[in-house]
Amino acid sequence: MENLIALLIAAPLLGAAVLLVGGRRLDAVGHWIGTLLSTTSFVFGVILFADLLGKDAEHRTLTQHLWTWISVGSFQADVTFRLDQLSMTFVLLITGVGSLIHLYSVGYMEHDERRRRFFGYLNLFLAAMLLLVLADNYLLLYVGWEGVGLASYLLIGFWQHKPSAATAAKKAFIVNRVGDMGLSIAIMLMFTTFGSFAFGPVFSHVGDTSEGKLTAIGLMLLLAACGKSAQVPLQSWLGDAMEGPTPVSALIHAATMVTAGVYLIVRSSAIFNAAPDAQLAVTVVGAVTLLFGAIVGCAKDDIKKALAGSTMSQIGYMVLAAGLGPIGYVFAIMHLVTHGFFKAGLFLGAGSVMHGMNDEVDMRRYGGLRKYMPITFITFGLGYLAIIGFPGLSGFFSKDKIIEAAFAKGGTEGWILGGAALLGAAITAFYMTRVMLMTFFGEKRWQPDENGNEPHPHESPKVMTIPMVVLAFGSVFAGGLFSFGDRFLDWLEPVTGHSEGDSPLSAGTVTGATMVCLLIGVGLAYAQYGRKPVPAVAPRGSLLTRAARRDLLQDDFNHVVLVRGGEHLTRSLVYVDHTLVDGVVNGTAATFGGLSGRLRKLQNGFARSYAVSMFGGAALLVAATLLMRAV
Amino acid sequence: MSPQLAAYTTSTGEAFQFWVLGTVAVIGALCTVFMRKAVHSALCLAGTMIILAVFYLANGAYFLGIVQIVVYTGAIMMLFLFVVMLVGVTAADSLKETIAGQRWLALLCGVGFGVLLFAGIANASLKEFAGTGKANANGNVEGLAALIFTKYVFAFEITGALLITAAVGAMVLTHRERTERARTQRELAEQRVREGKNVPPLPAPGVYARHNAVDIAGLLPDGTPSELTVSKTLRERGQVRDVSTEALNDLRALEQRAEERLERTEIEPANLKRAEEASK
Amino acid sequence: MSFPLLTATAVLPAVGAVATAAVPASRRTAAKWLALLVTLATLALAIVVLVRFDPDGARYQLTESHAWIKAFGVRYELGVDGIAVALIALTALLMPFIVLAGWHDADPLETGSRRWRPTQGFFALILAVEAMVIISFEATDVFLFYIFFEAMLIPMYFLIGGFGDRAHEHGEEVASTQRSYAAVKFLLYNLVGGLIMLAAVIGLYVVAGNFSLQEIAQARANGSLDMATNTERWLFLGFFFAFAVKAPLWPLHTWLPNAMGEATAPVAVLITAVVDKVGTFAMLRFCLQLFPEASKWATPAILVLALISIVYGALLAVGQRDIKRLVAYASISHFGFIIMGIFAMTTQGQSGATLYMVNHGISTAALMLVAGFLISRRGSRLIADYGGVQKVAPVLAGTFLIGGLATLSLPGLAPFVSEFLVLVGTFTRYPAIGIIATFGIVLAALYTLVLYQRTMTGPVKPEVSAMPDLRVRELVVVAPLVILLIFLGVYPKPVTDIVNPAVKQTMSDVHKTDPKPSVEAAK
Amino acid sequence: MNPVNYLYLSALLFTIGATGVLIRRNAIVVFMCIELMLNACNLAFVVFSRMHGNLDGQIIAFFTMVVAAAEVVVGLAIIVSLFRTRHSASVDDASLMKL
Repeated sequence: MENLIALLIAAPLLGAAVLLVGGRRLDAVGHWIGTLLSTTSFVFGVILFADLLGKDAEHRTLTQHLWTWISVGSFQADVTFRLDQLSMTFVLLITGVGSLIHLYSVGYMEHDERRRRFFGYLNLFLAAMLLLVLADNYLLLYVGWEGVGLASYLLIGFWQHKPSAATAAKKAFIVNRVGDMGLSIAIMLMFTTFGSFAFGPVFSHVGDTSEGKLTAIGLMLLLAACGKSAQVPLQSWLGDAMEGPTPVSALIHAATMVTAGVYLIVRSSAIFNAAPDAQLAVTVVGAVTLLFGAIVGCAKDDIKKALAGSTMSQIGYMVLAAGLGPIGYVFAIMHLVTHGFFKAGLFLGAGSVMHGMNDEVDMRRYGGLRKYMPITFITFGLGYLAIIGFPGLSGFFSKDKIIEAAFAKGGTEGWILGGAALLGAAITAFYMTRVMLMTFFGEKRWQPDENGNEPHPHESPKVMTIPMVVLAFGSVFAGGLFSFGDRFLDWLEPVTGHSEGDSPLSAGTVTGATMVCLLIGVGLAYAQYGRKPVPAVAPRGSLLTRAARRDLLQDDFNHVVLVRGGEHLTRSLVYVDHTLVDGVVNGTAATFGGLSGRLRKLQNGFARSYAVSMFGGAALLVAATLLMRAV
Repeated sequence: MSPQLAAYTTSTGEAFQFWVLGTVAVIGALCTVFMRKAVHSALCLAGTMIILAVFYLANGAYFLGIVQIVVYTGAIMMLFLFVVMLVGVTAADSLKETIAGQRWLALLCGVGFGVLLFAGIANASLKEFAGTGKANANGNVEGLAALIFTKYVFAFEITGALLITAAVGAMVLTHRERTERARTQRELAEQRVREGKNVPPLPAPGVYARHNAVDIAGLLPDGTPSELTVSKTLRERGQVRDVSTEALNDLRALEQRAEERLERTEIEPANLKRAEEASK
Repeated sequence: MSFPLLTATAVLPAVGAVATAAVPASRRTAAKWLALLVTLATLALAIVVLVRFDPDGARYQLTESHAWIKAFGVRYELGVDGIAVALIALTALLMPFIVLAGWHDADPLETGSRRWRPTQGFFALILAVEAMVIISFEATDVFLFYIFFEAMLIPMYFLIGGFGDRAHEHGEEVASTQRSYAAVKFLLYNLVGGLIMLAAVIGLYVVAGNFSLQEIAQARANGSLDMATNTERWLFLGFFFAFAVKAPLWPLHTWLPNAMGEATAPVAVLITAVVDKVGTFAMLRFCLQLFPEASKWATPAILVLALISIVYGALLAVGQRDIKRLVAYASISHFGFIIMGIFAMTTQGQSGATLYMVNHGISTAALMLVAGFLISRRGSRLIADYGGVQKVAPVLAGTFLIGGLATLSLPGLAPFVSEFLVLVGTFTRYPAIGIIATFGIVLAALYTLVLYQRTMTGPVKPEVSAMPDLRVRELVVVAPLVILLIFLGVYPKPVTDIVNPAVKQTMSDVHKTDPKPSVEAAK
Repeated sequence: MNPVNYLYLSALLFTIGATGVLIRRNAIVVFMCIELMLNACNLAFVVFSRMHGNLDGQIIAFFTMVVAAAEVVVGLAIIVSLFRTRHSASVDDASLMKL
């Protein structure tokens, strides 16, 4: 059964290779090849899942060693896969949602002449993401880590004839690289500390080393997670990443890749458990991001960017949970999975709306769409209810648990974190209601574009709606399915461990508070966007709104400090290289040139002049000889 | 003679000879260097060489003494004179130095070198002179021949080859290969007509009452000498004699004499000047 | 006596060079094919060397030794260890691609250039460089090595100065003044380095009494040859200076951007992927073995310089407007990594550095040759003259991207393995330097992606709209390199297996052992 | 008188000749000065021969004469052809080596 693990990765990898190398011949069938191989991988995943379920909880870890990758001295890196409950969860999420989005893309990208390439990139992403979650050591994980970064780069910049897309792609990659730097430093630290960076040896030796080292490793892992999961301060790329086609936003920038940071932290639970300072940093990052993303989400008029802000915020929840330690790991992953369903569903819905609206993304030009695209409305609506934590739907179960866990952290920290999480829930309700109302309710606000083409909103084809429906089912039922009987907890506990914290508040109180927050959020949004018509042009807004529209000025900061500063630095270095470093050399050359120019004058071309010097030389020789004899 | 040659000191006769002829030789050498005309230099050098021949004889090198006179003074110096004639016997060089500092540097080096040589010779403290008496016992020529044809036979053969090479080299250097057919008189005439230059024969050199030679330029109607009238070779050597002013000078002298005779005191230079200007 | 395999490997291209040069100018194509055949035959010989080499056998294998200049004890001594074998294989491997990529570069008919260029001379010079580089890798006699280390400059000078992109001025084709400047600069820099090294070589002879690397290294190891501390340091500096110029290390690097910018792309590859490797190789082979104590003494300074090279080269690459100069500065950054790996004095560092030399050769070749194909289509080296090429020539853009990704050390491609090894190797001994060097990977992403974005993406510029995609010949050049990049990225074992024993030897030469992990050390 | 005086004379003549070479511009006179230097050498050789009591010095002087003859032939030929092309026998005019 172990041998199937490699096939999980091999199937999409083969797809990517065939589609990208195959050339135009495959244009006609390329998308189906991609979808087929992705589904194949899902099927393998299901088979393996069934196999794991059939074993005891203690024996649910499969490993497969393929070959020794790098072996230099004591530095040993193997290509070994490890399939345990945690990776299994991810495998199913990735291949399942991935396959659905493949299917959706068949319709969404129908008119794009480079569709085959798109599917090639999607398959490449699947392979890399699977490698990330299946790796048995950090270095192999790093390969997947950068692999998804590459796929993300290629897909964000898929419409690279648009300069904005190309820039966004580059930005995403480079910001991610900063995070990757953290991961590589973490690996190096592990190597110097433990002499290995495979999961087994590292986790088993955590107790033998100092807390300081573990904290350092933990912080570096957190930096990596911040980059990949768009957490403050490395969150700036995610909004721009919406330049990619919507299925990409759904798959990579909502459901799977951006959650890799959470996976990394949960996977490294052994390290974080032993490094409380690092854990605290994780929770702080999570809490800040969940508010940050939520505030940004409130101000955006671009439907995808609003959803991107939401993603950031929801991942903030997960990171917060992961930072709480054993109290929160399971819920972080659970929220991750349910989020995968409803956020992917929301994005696909947004894509469907855009598909029907001539790729318009400004919500101020939507309105009243529920009549035109009923299926999209219903599926989007279910996703909406799930994300705001409507009781009984997926988001309710997972988010509620996280808020509880935050309070359960105990002490002042617990109160602050829990409060932030609650506030986040209220804001989530606000901005999601805003999105819902502006898109599907109210009067129609669309206008003809400059070419006079008025959009004719219409429902999307089946190939797109089916995945949306499936995801909507997931959004509704997944949470309940996981929670009843603590199925998910039991499933993951052997890997992540679990402990109940002592919450100062009872579970009921927290749920009640969450509900109140939810109602406040929805009510405020309804008051502002449901009761009165939405202006077609955004009002100037308060200072906070304006800042939030600009991603709370983070981009401006980056631009002024990093981009401008960097440009000045490189420009002055180019100057220095030219004038100073090269100048020293050229100056030396010029000095010798000048000197020889002057010495050259001695060579006046007159034979007699040369004869004098010869004669003088002969005289000197005679003198020298005589002197030597005299001495 | 041989006992004398073997001594530290020479006979008084030889000393007398040395001091007299040595002085002359040095003067000759100096004249060689400082005479303005090459032909004078050559003659001074020939004199010095003859004196050196005498010194050879005095030092027991009889063969060399004779060879010096025959080969050097007789053949080589004559060759020099030929070339001097070819280049222009009357041409006098300016002794003005054109390269900055050359003369002083040359003198400095020369004096310095000379002092060093003298110091070297003095330092060598040469006291013992074996004399050539024994070596010349069988005759100087026989002695030389014995050495040349035994010990130095290869060098001798090689010098033979060198001489032949030199002779061939001199021929090659001075021989000018005609690369095109010599143009006939008719062709030259046709060319002159075509170019419209010098269609009639070139003007004859100046023929005057007191001068009648090919190196004197004929005067143009305005009184200026015309270079065209003198042979090209002389022109290149710069040996054109200009007598155009002589006539004027003669005229002036004549006038002056006439005035003296006529006892006129006032001379009018203005008139003369005007005449000079007109001639230019 | 067995067949002199090493001599044959070096002599074959040398003979080929002479033969190619002798082809009459009217038969240019024959000269090209001859050159290609010679490089392929050399590759075959190199493969034989590779097969015959036993990684676990003696340190130097396939040795040859003949007296040469008896008066000075100079011997014609050849021998290869794992590091040399890997680099010989790299050189022999890249050469056919360089020849193929430069197929039309020196052909006046094909380039449309009106300036006369001796086609066969171009290929003869390339072959001559190959011969000299190979024998430099093989020589175990310091003097023999020195001769070819220096002689290499002559053909390189002509390759840089004589052949380059066409320069235009007021629409007229002109001789590029920049090019001769670059060639002279290359020559002078390397000559100065070489002359200083010559002094050190003579000094070494005075101290040691012979030129044999093996004898001296052995004598140093068993203590029978004692050098005064200062003598050793001066000699070390003399050797190191020459290698640092060739490598090149900051601040001796400024010749490289000029040379690579002005030379044709294949020659630029020849410079950075092949010739410069002799410098880093020689640091490993000569500096460390002959002067172990001085090497350790100089390590901190060299590491700082290497670190500056890494960051500085990358920052300058970001600021470049010229594609080829950008690659040149990127190479400076990469050479910083290599030198850092060598002087980190850890197994990972040195194995990584050797692997880096191989991988950098392949990745730079891929990137630079594709860049050369791009430049030959548009006739401009300026980044700003391109845009939207991806839409017009997707295969070209794709291979360019892969080359770029290799340059930024994307995991899965070969350079990642070596870069990570170097970083780990450095980090274990010098954590601060390792961390700062890691910034290099962010900067690498920046310059690579900026280059890709500005040239390949965005709206299609009218000048590039008719640009043809890669031709068959060009694909034949690029595809194997790309495959190799992926293969060595996934399975670098064939190279590390050959290199590791040699590195172990070098480590024992300098009496250094890897630091133990703190968990073990605590026990 | 000590025969060494001949050597002093030889040195003096040699120096005069050398100085002449340096300060005269006429190629023919320069040549003559060279001959003077050669002759001064010959004198020294002859005196050496007397000093050592063998004839080797004279032999050398003899060879010098032969070489001098050859040299004069070629040298004068050069001067002639120089004069022919440049219309001047001045050594300063042949200064094309100058940049």
